[in-house]
Amino acid sequence: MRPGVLIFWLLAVPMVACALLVITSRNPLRSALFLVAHMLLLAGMFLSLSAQYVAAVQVVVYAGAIMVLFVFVIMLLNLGGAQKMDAAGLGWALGIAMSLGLAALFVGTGVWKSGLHAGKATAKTLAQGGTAQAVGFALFDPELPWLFPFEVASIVLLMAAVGAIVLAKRKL
Amino acid sequence: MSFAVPTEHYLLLSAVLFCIGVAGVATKRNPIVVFMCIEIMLNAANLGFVALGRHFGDVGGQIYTMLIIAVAAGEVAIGLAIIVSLFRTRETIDLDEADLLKL
Amino acid sequence: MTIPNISFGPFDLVAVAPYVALGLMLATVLLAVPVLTWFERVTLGLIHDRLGPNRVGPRGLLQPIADGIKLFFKEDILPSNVDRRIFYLAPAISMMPPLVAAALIPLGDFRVDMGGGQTRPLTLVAADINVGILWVLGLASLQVYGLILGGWSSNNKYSLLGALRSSAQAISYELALSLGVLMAVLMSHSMSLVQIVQSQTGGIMHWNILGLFPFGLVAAGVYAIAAVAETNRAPFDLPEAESELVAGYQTEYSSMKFAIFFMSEYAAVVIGSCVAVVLWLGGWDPIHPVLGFIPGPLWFAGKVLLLIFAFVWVRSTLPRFRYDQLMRFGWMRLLPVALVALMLAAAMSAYRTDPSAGSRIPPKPEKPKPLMGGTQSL
Amino acid sequence: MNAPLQDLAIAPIVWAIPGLPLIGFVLIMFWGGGLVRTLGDARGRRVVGTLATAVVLLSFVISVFVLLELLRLEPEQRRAVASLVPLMDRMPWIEVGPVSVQFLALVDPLSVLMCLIVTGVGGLIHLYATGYMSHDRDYPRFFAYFNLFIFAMLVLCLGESLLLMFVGWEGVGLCSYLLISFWFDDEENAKAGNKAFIVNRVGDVGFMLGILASLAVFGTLSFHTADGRGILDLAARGETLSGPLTVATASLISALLFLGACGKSAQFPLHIWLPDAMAGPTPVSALIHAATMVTAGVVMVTRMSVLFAQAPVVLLVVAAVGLFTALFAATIALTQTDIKKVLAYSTVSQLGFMFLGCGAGAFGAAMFHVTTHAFFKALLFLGAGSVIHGLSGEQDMRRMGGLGRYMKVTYWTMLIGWAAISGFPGLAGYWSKDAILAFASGIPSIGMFMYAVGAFTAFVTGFYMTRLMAKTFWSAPRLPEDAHHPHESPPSMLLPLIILAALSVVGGLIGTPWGNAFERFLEPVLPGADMLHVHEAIPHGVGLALGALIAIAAMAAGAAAYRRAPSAELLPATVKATQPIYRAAANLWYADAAANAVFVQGGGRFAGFVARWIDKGFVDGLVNAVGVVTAFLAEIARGGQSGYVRFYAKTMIAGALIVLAYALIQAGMR
Repeated sequence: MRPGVLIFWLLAVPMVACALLVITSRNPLRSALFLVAHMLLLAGMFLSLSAQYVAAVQVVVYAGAIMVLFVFVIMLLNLGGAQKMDAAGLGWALGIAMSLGLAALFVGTGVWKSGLHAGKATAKTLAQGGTAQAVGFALFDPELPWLFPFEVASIVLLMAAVGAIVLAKRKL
Repeated sequence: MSFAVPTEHYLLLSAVLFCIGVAGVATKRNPIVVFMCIEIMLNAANLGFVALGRHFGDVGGQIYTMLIIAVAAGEVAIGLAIIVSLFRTRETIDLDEADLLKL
Repeated sequence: MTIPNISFGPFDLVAVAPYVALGLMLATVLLAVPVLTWFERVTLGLIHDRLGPNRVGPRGLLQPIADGIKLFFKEDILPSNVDRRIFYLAPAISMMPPLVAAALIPLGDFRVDMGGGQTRPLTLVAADINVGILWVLGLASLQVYGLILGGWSSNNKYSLLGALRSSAQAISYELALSLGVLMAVLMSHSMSLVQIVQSQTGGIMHWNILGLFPFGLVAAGVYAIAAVAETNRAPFDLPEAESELVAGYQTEYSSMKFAIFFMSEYAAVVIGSCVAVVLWLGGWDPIHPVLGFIPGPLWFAGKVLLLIFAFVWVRSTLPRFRYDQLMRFGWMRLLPVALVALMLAAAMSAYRTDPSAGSRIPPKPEKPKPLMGGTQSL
Repeated sequence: MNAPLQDLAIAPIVWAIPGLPLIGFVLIMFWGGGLVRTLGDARGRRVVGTLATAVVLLSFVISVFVLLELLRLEPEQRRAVASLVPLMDRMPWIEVGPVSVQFLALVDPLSVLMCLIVTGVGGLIHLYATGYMSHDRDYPRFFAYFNLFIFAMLVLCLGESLLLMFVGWEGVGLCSYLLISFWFDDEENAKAGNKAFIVNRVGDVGFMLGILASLAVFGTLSFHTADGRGILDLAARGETLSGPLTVATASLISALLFLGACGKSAQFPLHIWLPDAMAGPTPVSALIHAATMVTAGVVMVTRMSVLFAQAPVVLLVVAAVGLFTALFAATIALTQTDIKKVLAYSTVSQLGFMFLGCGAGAFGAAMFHVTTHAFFKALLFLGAGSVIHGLSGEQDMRRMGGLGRYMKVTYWTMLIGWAAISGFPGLAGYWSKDAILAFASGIPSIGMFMYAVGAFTAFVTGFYMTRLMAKTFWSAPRLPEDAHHPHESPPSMLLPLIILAALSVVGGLIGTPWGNAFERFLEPVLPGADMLHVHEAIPHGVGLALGALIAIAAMAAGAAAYRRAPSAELLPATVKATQPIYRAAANLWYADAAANAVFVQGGGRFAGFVARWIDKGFVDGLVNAVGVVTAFLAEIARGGQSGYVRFYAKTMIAGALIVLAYALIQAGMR
């Protein structure tokens, strides 16, 4: 087994395990912690895909900010104790069935293989890959379509910030 | 050009994670956990984007991922604010208790 | 500074340098607790005009050893109704980020004489990642998990309050911290810690703290304040404020688990100082090229010590913030200042960038350059 | 007739002719009230009134310059277009397929003449209104409407296409409505405004259909285009968009347009709104219902005269309707006791004369009468307004009398107006009325009959005007005891009276049969002699002599009759109550009653039928059925709205699953 494949499995198996633990834990805080672990592993996966910048952003934003927010709210609302908050009976079975159905679709149609025959990546693009410089140049290249979504994302963030304040503030 | 790890591996992993997220969204009653499951789904999509970006030698996949992360940050801010205010008014965040939309 | 190459069979100096750097940094971080407790107490004594430790050993030098022994042999209490796994995990989590970040800190660079008139550059760093500073930020933001989880799992209201405070404080000051770091990136045009230091070569006038004057100074100040807050040191030590919350998140901890929390705090101080030196004070660069005969790592250590002294100095001088003051200061003062400074500095930088004079911004690459860092081999 | 469009040096400021009143409207409408409040009542009103008058008079000055510019050209070259939007060459308004309407003004003798009348007489009436309305509480609103009216009327006159003309046409209709019901606190006024608006709509339908028919036939709405494919260009050459212009086509379009003209110019049977329109303030009556708006029909017919000239039957109908209306309204005017009503029916009658002229093919004479009528009817209305003002609002002639000694200026100017409208030799009305009658006599086969009826109508005109003068000024005072002491009006009201009196005296001299400068000026816009054979069956001299004779006879007979009746009542009350012809005339020949019975009540019954059976039974049934079915379906679907977020999420996922399954299986099959 080549080292790359070995690393892939070393990351993938814990990732799936963490994801499963997220949805099976009774305790939301446990779920959150497993999700953090999941995200750190995903950052590692990004690194193995030579997307260093995105990996770093994943750690900073997801693991460092978003998940801290989650944990903060869980503690703020004091939801730590295991509460019986899972669907029971038919609803639970239905959810699982949907998930399995989706998985069956993915696997059965083999769609993940379609259209992958011609990889265009070369050693050059791979090496250029995910440096902040490469991503930045692509992001702000007027010939590429990313500039507008980038600006829109900033507006979305602004609206989210304002909205969160309006929603959470008791008295404005 | 062959890679050490075939892109299909990543896509399959992404699909599996996505299905796990779907299962969580469909079965959980705690909105915070539902949120986390949505994050799992988003992350699965991110993984697919980055893997395909590498496969096609296009940095766009990574930019997509960053945009998703930005939007997810906003979504979490709003969603958690909603949950906090929900808790304030109803003293619980059980999704099945929040049924005012019912006729 | 050129040094001769030394070979140990298949390993030459270039090959072992990363391990040397990692060893040095790990040793520094781990030894920080004993040394710094003594240093801090002596300094506090001096500043407060009192004696400080003076019983165990000469000038109290053996005091940390005594403390360590005491902590080792104390009873390890596990309170009832705690979430045991998380309770045990929390100190470890809090210790992890500084240790990982230690691998990113560059300590100096040399030229190695390969013989035959050839020299090779050698940087004393464990891992030079092209987005290294982002990793430092990411690790800094992870550190708060240790505090939060410790506080939450203790099943104690003071601990929980401390944990809540620490998470809110971490989120709030992380923004200012990142903006301060971004300013350094703006000035050095790189996210690699090594390149940031190399861009400041040439004496104090080239250091980022005086770059884009006065915005470098402002950003360094913002970074310093945010770093103090991130490490939960006085005057931002609200998560453990003993006069309000007993001891905050660590109330229920005892023995070695307490010691590890203690260690992680000092480790964070050391790492924060190291990063500050890298970002603002030119890393291993001598204050003037004339003094270049002193090895770079010594310069680096000197600057870090200076900053640690500043940490202690601030702690001994300033009273603790009230919680609302902390939040208001973070969001209403620090963040706007950092934002405005960043915008003005960016404008100034763009204005000063004269294309004909040879910009430091690298041109858009036509041909891909080989990637730095070690991941493309996968 | 087919001269190319000229470039006019003055074209860049033509926009200001309608633009200035529009600016005045906007300023006064939005800031007039505030101005009055901030500057104080007296000063604020002075500023508003001055502004409103100044913009109109400035428009008049510009119109004069345009006229001078036009006169420098050869007669057949006097046709140009100019942008109605400042600083723009031509601003498109509607561009649909081949149809293109632009904000352009057509500058030719007809439009310039109308601009001069509208701004000149209009400016004088503005000046008059500053005095007349000085005590009204809605002073700024009045002048805003007044300026808006002038703007709309100028657009009507200047508009380069039928559609732009229609904009002005509807604009004056709107302003008329606003001004008739200006004192809308009184329900009668509001009703009168409604009546005017609604009756006008009937005519507007005809006009609109005429516009559409023109568009269909000629493929354009412009009168003249640079490439000679405008409506009038084509019609003058007897062409249409495809093939030659037939008499039937010309008749259809001109008949529809004439229906529109009937509505706006109060011709039988659409005349019923005009007398009711006297509910508005007197300056409104003078400006809108005597001098300008009601002549719009005549202007339109004259503008389209090339088309009318090719529809002889329609021309005959126009003449007949005009003549009938003239006589019909004149007899009603004999019996009215409200001073403004008399003048209103007199206006209807005079408009009938104008259409008689149009029908006879003498469009120039008709326009000449429009001009002179604008002078003396405005004068008469303003004089009547002065009387009403002096009597603090009294309009009933039975409570007037002997006013000549209280208001001397008003009296003398009214006297001139009386002589002018009656056709006293040498005055304005004499020349124009007799020109029309002379041409009417030339109508084939029935010309002499028309002339005779017209002459009789002229006699009646002289008589009822004498009656008005006698009842108002000459007879013994019959003012109520508690009435205010009659007083003369302020100078701002008298100055327009004097100017208009002077115009009434000399205004006719531009169109004497010997040196008819007026018709020569208008000639380029009128159909040529090859198209329309107009002649006078009666020689000039005989016609003029007969006209003078009739006028003097009517005035003398009236004066003599009323001299012997100091109470100013010729017929005893018993006769008035029983004599059927008198009663019919006093009851407006039952035209209003008939219209009321047929249209208002009959229409009401029809609407009631529709409401009960078609609307309630059929339409509501359909609507209710839709509602019931929807409610039924909703009852089924409401089960899905459980309020459980998770249920919604699951539904969404299930839907996504189905879509995804479909897409994936499709992709897999390919």
